[in-house]
Amino acid sequence: MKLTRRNFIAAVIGGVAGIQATPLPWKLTDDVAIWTQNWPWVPVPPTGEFAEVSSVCNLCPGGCGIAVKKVDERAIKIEGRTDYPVNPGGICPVGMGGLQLLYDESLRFTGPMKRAGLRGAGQFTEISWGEAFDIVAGRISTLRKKGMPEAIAAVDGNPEGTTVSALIKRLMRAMGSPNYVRPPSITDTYRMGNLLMQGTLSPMAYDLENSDYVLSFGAGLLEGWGAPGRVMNAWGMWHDGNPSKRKTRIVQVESRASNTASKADMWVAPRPGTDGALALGLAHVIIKSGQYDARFVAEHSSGFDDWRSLEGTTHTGFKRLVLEKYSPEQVAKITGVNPKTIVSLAKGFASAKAPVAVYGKGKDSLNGSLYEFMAVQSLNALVGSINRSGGVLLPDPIPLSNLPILKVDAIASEGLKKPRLDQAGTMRYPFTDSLINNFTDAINNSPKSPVDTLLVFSANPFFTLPDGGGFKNALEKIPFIVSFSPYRDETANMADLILPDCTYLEKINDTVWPTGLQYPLYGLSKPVVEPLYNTRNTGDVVIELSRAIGESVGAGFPWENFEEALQARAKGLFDAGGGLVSYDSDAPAWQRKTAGKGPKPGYKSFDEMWEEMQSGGMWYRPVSSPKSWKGLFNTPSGKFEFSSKLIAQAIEDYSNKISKKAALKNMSLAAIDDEACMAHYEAPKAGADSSAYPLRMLPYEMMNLASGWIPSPPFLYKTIFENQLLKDKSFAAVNPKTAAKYNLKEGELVAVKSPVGELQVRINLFEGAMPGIVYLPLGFGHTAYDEFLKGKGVNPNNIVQAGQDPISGYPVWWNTPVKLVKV
Amino acid sequence: MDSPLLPHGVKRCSTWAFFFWTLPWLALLAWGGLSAFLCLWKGLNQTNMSNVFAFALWIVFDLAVIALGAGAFFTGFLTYIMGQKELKNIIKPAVIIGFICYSGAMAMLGIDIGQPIRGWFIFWHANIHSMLVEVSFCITCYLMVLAIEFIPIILENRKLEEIKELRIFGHSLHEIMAVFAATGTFLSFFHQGSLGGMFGVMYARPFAAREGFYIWPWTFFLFVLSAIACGPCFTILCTKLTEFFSRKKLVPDSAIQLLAKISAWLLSLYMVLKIADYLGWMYGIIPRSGLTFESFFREGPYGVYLVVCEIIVCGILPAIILMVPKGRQNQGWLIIACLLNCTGIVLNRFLFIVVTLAIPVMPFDRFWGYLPTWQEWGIGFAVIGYGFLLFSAAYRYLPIFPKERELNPITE
Amino acid sequence: MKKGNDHGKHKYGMVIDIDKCTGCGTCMVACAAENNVSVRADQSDKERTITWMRLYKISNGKEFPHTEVSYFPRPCMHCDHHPPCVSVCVATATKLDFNTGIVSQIYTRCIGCRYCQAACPYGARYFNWWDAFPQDKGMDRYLTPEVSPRMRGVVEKCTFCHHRLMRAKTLAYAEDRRELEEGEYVTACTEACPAQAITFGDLNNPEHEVSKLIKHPFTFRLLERIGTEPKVYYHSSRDWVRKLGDNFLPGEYTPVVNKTWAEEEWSTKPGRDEF
Amino acid sequence: MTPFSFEWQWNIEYMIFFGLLYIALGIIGIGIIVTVIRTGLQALGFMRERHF
Repeated sequence: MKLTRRNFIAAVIGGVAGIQATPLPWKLTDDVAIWTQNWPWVPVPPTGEFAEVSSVCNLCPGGCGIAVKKVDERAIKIEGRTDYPVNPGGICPVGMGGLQLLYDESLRFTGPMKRAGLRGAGQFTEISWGEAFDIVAGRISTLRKKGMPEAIAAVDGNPEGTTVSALIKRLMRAMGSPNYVRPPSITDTYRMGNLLMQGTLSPMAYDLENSDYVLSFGAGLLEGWGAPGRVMNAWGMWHDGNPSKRKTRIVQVESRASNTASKADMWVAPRPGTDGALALGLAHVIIKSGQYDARFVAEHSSGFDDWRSLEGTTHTGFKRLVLEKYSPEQVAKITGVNPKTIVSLAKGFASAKAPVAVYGKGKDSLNGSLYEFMAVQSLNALVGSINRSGGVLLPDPIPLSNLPILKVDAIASEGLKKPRLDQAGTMRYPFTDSLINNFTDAINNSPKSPVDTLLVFSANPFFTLPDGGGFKNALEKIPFIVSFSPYRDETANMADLILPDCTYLEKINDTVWPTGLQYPLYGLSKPVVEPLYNTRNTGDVVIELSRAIGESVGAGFPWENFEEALQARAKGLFDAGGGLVSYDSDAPAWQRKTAGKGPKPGYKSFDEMWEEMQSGGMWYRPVSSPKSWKGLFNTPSGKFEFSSKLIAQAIEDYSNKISKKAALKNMSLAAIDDEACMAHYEAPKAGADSSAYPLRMLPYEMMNLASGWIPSPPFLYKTIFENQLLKDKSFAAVNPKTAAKYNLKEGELVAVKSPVGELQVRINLFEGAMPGIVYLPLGFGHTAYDEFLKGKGVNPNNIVQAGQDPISGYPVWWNTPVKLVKV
Repeated sequence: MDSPLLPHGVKRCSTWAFFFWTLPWLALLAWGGLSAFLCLWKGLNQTNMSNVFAFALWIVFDLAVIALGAGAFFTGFLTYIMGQKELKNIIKPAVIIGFICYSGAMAMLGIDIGQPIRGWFIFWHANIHSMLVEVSFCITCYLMVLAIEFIPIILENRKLEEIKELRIFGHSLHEIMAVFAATGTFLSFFHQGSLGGMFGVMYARPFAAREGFYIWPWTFFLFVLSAIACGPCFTILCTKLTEFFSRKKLVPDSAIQLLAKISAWLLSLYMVLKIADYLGWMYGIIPRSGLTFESFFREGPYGVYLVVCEIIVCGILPAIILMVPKGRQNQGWLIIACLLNCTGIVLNRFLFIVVTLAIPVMPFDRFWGYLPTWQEWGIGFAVIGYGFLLFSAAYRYLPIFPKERELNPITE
Repeated sequence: MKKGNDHGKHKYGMVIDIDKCTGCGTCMVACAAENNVSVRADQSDKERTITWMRLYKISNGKEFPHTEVSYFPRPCMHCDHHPPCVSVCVATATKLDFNTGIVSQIYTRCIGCRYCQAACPYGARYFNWWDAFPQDKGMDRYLTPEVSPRMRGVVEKCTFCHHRLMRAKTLAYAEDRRELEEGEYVTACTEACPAQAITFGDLNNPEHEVSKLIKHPFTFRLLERIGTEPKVYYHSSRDWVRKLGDNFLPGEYTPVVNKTWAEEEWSTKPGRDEF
Repeated sequence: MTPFSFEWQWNIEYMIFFGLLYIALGIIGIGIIVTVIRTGLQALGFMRERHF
C-alpha cells in the first residue's frame, strides 16, 4: 500500500483509536495521578527510631520543662513535661514552636562570622573559631595594654543569676571593665523593692496557687508574666469545676481589656501609670475600715504610724499619708476608677482569706516603677499577706555556690575604679544595678563613643529597648561590636564579629528561679540534638575567650568547660541538702508539706545528684511551712518597712553632697521628705506639650508573640489576628470614641507621632481600649531575621519617649505622648 | 481563499474580514491560555479564591454558561420528542451553543480543581451522594451526546459531504437523533437539577439550604426550570446577534416566536415557584437557623437589591414582556426581555454561589470580600472568546441555518 | 434534634472550657507542629493560611470599661450527623468513621474541588493554595513522619490527631489490650493547652470526663440548631459567650440560670462581676 | 464506580445511580455502534442510502 496522505491520516487515526483499546492510556492516567501524590518537591519526612528527651526551655526566664520528641537524630516536636514542677503539662506557644528556631536556617548564624557588608545589612562571611578568638582577644588585649579596659562593655540579656551570666560578669571584672549592663526587666524592680521594704535578696515569690484572691496590678498573667507554663496552669486550676464554687477570684488592674483583664473575674481600668495610686486607694479603704492585719502591722512592720525620730522630728507614717491623700474620691480623680469600685475592691481584697496583690507590667521583660511596686507590696503587708500561705513568701536565696573569689590584675583593678557609664549604683541611682538607657545616652551624648568594644550576649537591645531608637544610634557609634547571638537579630546585624551561641536545644544551660515562683528552682537544660552548625555554647566561649585574652584574665576561669562551671555552682545545692531532683505530679511543689513529710531526695553524693539533674533537669525545694519571723526582714529596722529607711538615707546622703533640690531633681523625685520614702503616686513629668500630643501611647505584650531577644517562631504568626497584623502593617488598638474624634475608621492607615518619631499603623477599633490611649503591640517591626519575621508591622519601642522612674532611674516606657495623623 | 469550504448558495464575508473578526476572540483565548498555564503551573494561588471563597468567579461562569446552554437539550427535546417541526430551523445553532457552553464549562472546571490530573477520581472513586458527582457524570455524558449531535452538522460541510462514508454516517446519525435527544434530555435534566441540588443540600449554609423531595432539594427543580426558561432565550439572543453581525435574517420569526412563547410560560411558572421558594425559605429555614432574611445582607456589597433584581427586574418583568404577544413580537422588547431573563438566571446562580459563601454562618465570624484576579477573568473571558470563535466558524463553514438561503436569495 | 450516630463503638469528642481558655494560641501552634501544617511568609492572610485549629476572638461588644474579649478555639467539629462535607465530597476523599466518630481526609485522593469547604459552616477545611514547604531553609527537618505532608491543590483539615489514636492502639495491642484507657489517646491541642481547657475522650463511654461535662447546662456547641451534631463542645459560665455559639432570633436565647460566685444568689447574670 | 472498584457498595442507591448511568451510556454506545454499522452497510451497498 502506498503512503498517501489519506492513508497516513487513516493510519494515525486508526493508531490513536487502537491505542485506546490497549491498557496504555489507563496505565498512563493512573501513573500521572500517582505522580501527583508523590511530587518530588513534597517532603517525605524520614522515619526512624522514636525517642523523647526531657529538657528545660530557656526561651524566657520562665524555664518550663519540655519533652522533645525525636526521630533518630531529628527533633520533631516539643511538648510540655508532666514531670516538671513549673508547668505540669503545658507550655506557651513560643516554646511550642521552638523547633523552628532550631531548624529555620535563615534565622541563624551557621558559624563564626565577620561582617562583610554595611552595618545592619546582615552580610557576613564565615571564619574559623580560631580566627574569631584571635580578633576579639587581640582587640581586648590591645585595649587593656593601652590601659583602657573600661572601653570594653557588655550587654547581657541572660537572666540574672544564671551561670552564663555570672561568667560574663566575671569576665568583665577580670578584664577590668565596670561597664556591664543588662536590659531592664521586672525582676529589677522586684529586687529593688524587696531590698528596700524587706531587706531580702531572694526573687519575688508569689504564692499564687494557694491564694484565694489574686489582685494583679498590671501583671499580664495571661500575657506571659512569670513562668507562663506555671501561671496558665494555675489559671486552669482556678477555673476548675463549678463556677459558683470557685475558690479563687482573680482581679486584673489594667487599662486595656487584655486577655487577663477579660478572663479575670473582675477588671478595673485605671489610667496607665496610676496603678500605684489605686493600690494606695485600696489601702485607704482598708485602713479606714480597720480591715487591715493589725497584728502584722504592729509586730512586723515599721513606718505605718507616725513616729518621732531620735532628733525629735515627727515623721509621717504610711497610715497618715494614705488617709490624707488617697481617699477613694482623690484616687478616682487620678485613676479614673469609680470610687465605689475602689471601696468594693478593697473590701473584697481585705476580706479574702489569703489575698495576694501581684505587681507587674505586662510580661516580665520590661521594668516597672519602684513606687508602684511599693504601693502594691504595702497592700500585701496591710492584709498580712507576707510570709503567709497564698501571699508573698520570703524564701531563702537559692543555695548555689559562689564562684571562687576573682583576683584581678593591675590593669583590671585600675579599670574597675573608673565610673560606670550608666551611673548605676552612684548616689543618683543608689539601688540600681544597671541602667541601659543611661548607658545609651552616655554613648550618644559624647562626641566619641566611650565604648570601643561592645559584647552582646543573649540580647537584642536594638529591638527590645524602649528608648525611641537610642540604642541603635549608639551601636552606630561604637567602633567594634561582637555578638554572641545564635540568631540573625537586629543587634547582631550591626555587629562586626559573630561568635554564635548554640540554640537552647543544642546546649547545656541553667535557669535559676523562674520569675515569681514561690519556691527555689534550678533548671538544667541539656543538648537535645547535636549542634546543627559550627556554633558553640557561649558558656564555653567565655571561658575560652578569657584564656585567649591572657593568662591573668584566664586564671579567673579555672574550669575545663562550661559544664564544670555549672557543676561548681550546683555543688551548693547539694551542700544545702533537702532539694528534690524529680517531680511527682501528684505532689505539686506549691502544696505545703508538713515538716518531715513529702518526697525525700534520693541521691547520696553530688555526682549522683548531678547525674539525676542531668536526666531530670531540675533541683527544687517544695514550699514549706512559713518561716520564723525572727531575722526575716533584713531592713535597718528589722521589720517590713512601709517607709524605707534606705531611701531616706540615700536622699540625705545625696542632699548632703549636692543641694537637696538638685538631689531630688536628679533622682526624678517630686515628693519630698517622708513621702519620698513611702509608696506614693507621682504624676510622670509631661515630656511634651499635651495640646500638641493629646494622646498617650502604651506598648502592650501578647502571649503569642515573642517581644524579647528571641525571635517569634513563624508558627506564631498563625495565631495573630488580622486586626493585629495585616500583610506588613500592624494595628494600633484605639477606642472607637477616640478614633471618632480623629475621624478614623477600622483598618485606616494612620501615623502615630511622638516627640521622638513616628510609626505607620492601621487602626483597630477596640471597645476594650481606654479612650485617649493608643495601644501598640510589642514584637512586630523586625528589620532583621528572614521573610517570616522581617518587615511585619512596627516596633513601638522606636517612638517611646521614656522618662525616668523616681529613685530607680528605670525608663518610664508607659507614658509616651503621641498624636494620630491620618495618612 | 476558503471559498470551497463555504456552504452553497450563501454569501459570506471575505477571508480577510473573517480573519480580522477572529482577532479579538483569539486575543481573549490567548489571555485565557496564559491564565490557564499560570494556574496549572503555579497553582490556584494565582487566583483570589480562598478558603472562604472556595467557589468563585469560575463556578459562577460555569453555572451561568450551563444554564444558558440549556437551550440545546430543550430545543432538541421540543424538536425531536415533542415534534415541533418549526424548531428545526433553530436546532442546529442551539446545539452548537450548547456544545460551546458545556465544553467551555468543562475546560474551566478542569482548571478550577486543585488537582486536575486526578480529575477522573470523580468517576473512579465516585461518591454517589454528592450532587457534584451527579453533575460531573451527567455533564460528561451529555457532552458526548452534544458531540454526537454536533457531528452531523460538521459533516454537512461542503467538502466533508463529498466524502461518501462521512455523508452516510452523518445522515445515519441524524436519523436516530431522537434517541440521542431523549438521552440528552434525561442527562440534562439531572445535571441541571443537580447543579441546583449542589447548593440546596448545603444544609449547614442557611443561605443556600433548601428542603425538598427525596434527595433533591427544591433548588434541584428550580434550576431545571430556570435553565429551560432561559436557555431558549439565550439561543434567541445568539441568533439575533448573528443576524446583527451578518446583517441578514437567518431564522424565520415563527421559530423565534415559538421559542419565546415557550420561554414565557416556563419563566412565569419558574417565577411563581421561585417566589414560593423564597417565601418558604424566609419563613421556614431561615428562622429555624436563628437568622432573619435581613441578617444576610448587613455587610458588604451584596444587598437585598440583588434579590429584588433577580425576582422583579430580571424575572417578572421579562416574563410579562414575553407573555404579551405584542411584547415578544417587537424586536427591541424581545431582545430586552431575553437579556433580562438571562441576566436573572445568572444573578440567581451568583447569589447561590458567591453570596452563600460570603455570608458567615458562625455569629462571630466576619464577612469576607472577594475580587477576581486577571487570571480568573482571563479564563472566564476565554470561554466567551472560544464561543464566538467556534460559533462564527460554524456559521461560516456550515449550513447551520437551513432557511438562510430561502430568506436571503442571492441576487446576482 | 435528630440523633447522631450511636452505632459505632467509640465517639471521640472534646469539650473546650472557654472560662479556662486564655487565648494564648498554644493549641494552634501545637496543632501545626504536630500535623506538619505548612507555614508561609505571610500568614496574616487568614482566608488562605492553614490553621486546623483556629482561634476566633469574640467580644461582648460593651463599651469601655465593660468590654470583655474571649476566644473560641475551633478545630474541626467532626460533625456526628451527616457531616456537611462528607456527603458532598466527589471522590469519597473524606469519611466519617463510625467506629471512632472521626471525619477523615485522604489527601492523596482529594482532587481539590473545594465543595467541602463551601459546605462547611465552620470554616474548618483548608485548601493548599501553595506548595507548602520551603526547601532551602531546612525547615523540613522538623517534620514528623507520622503525618504525611500535603501537596498543593488538596484540602486538609483537623483529624483529631488520628495518628495519635493509631499510636495509642499500637501500644495497647503490644500490651495485649484491645481497649484504650481514658487519656491514652488525646489530641495534640488537648495535651498542649497550658490551662487544661480542653478535655478529650470517648463520648460513648459514660465513664469518660467528656461524657460528664457535656451534660452541664453551661455546655453548648457551635451552630447546634443547624443539626450537624458537632462532637466538639464548649463550656462557658458567661451568657454572652454561650449566646455567640449559635444564631438566635431576638428573644430566642434563654440564659442559663446559674449561681454566680460573686453574689450568693441565683441569677441569670454572666459569671463575672460588673463594675 | 464498577462493582469491582473500591467505592462500590452493594446498596440500592448505588444500583439506581449506576444503573441509570449505564443505561444512558448504553444508549449512547449502542446508538453509535448502530450508526456505524448502518453507515458501513450503506457504504458497501447492502442498504439503500436515504436522502432527506
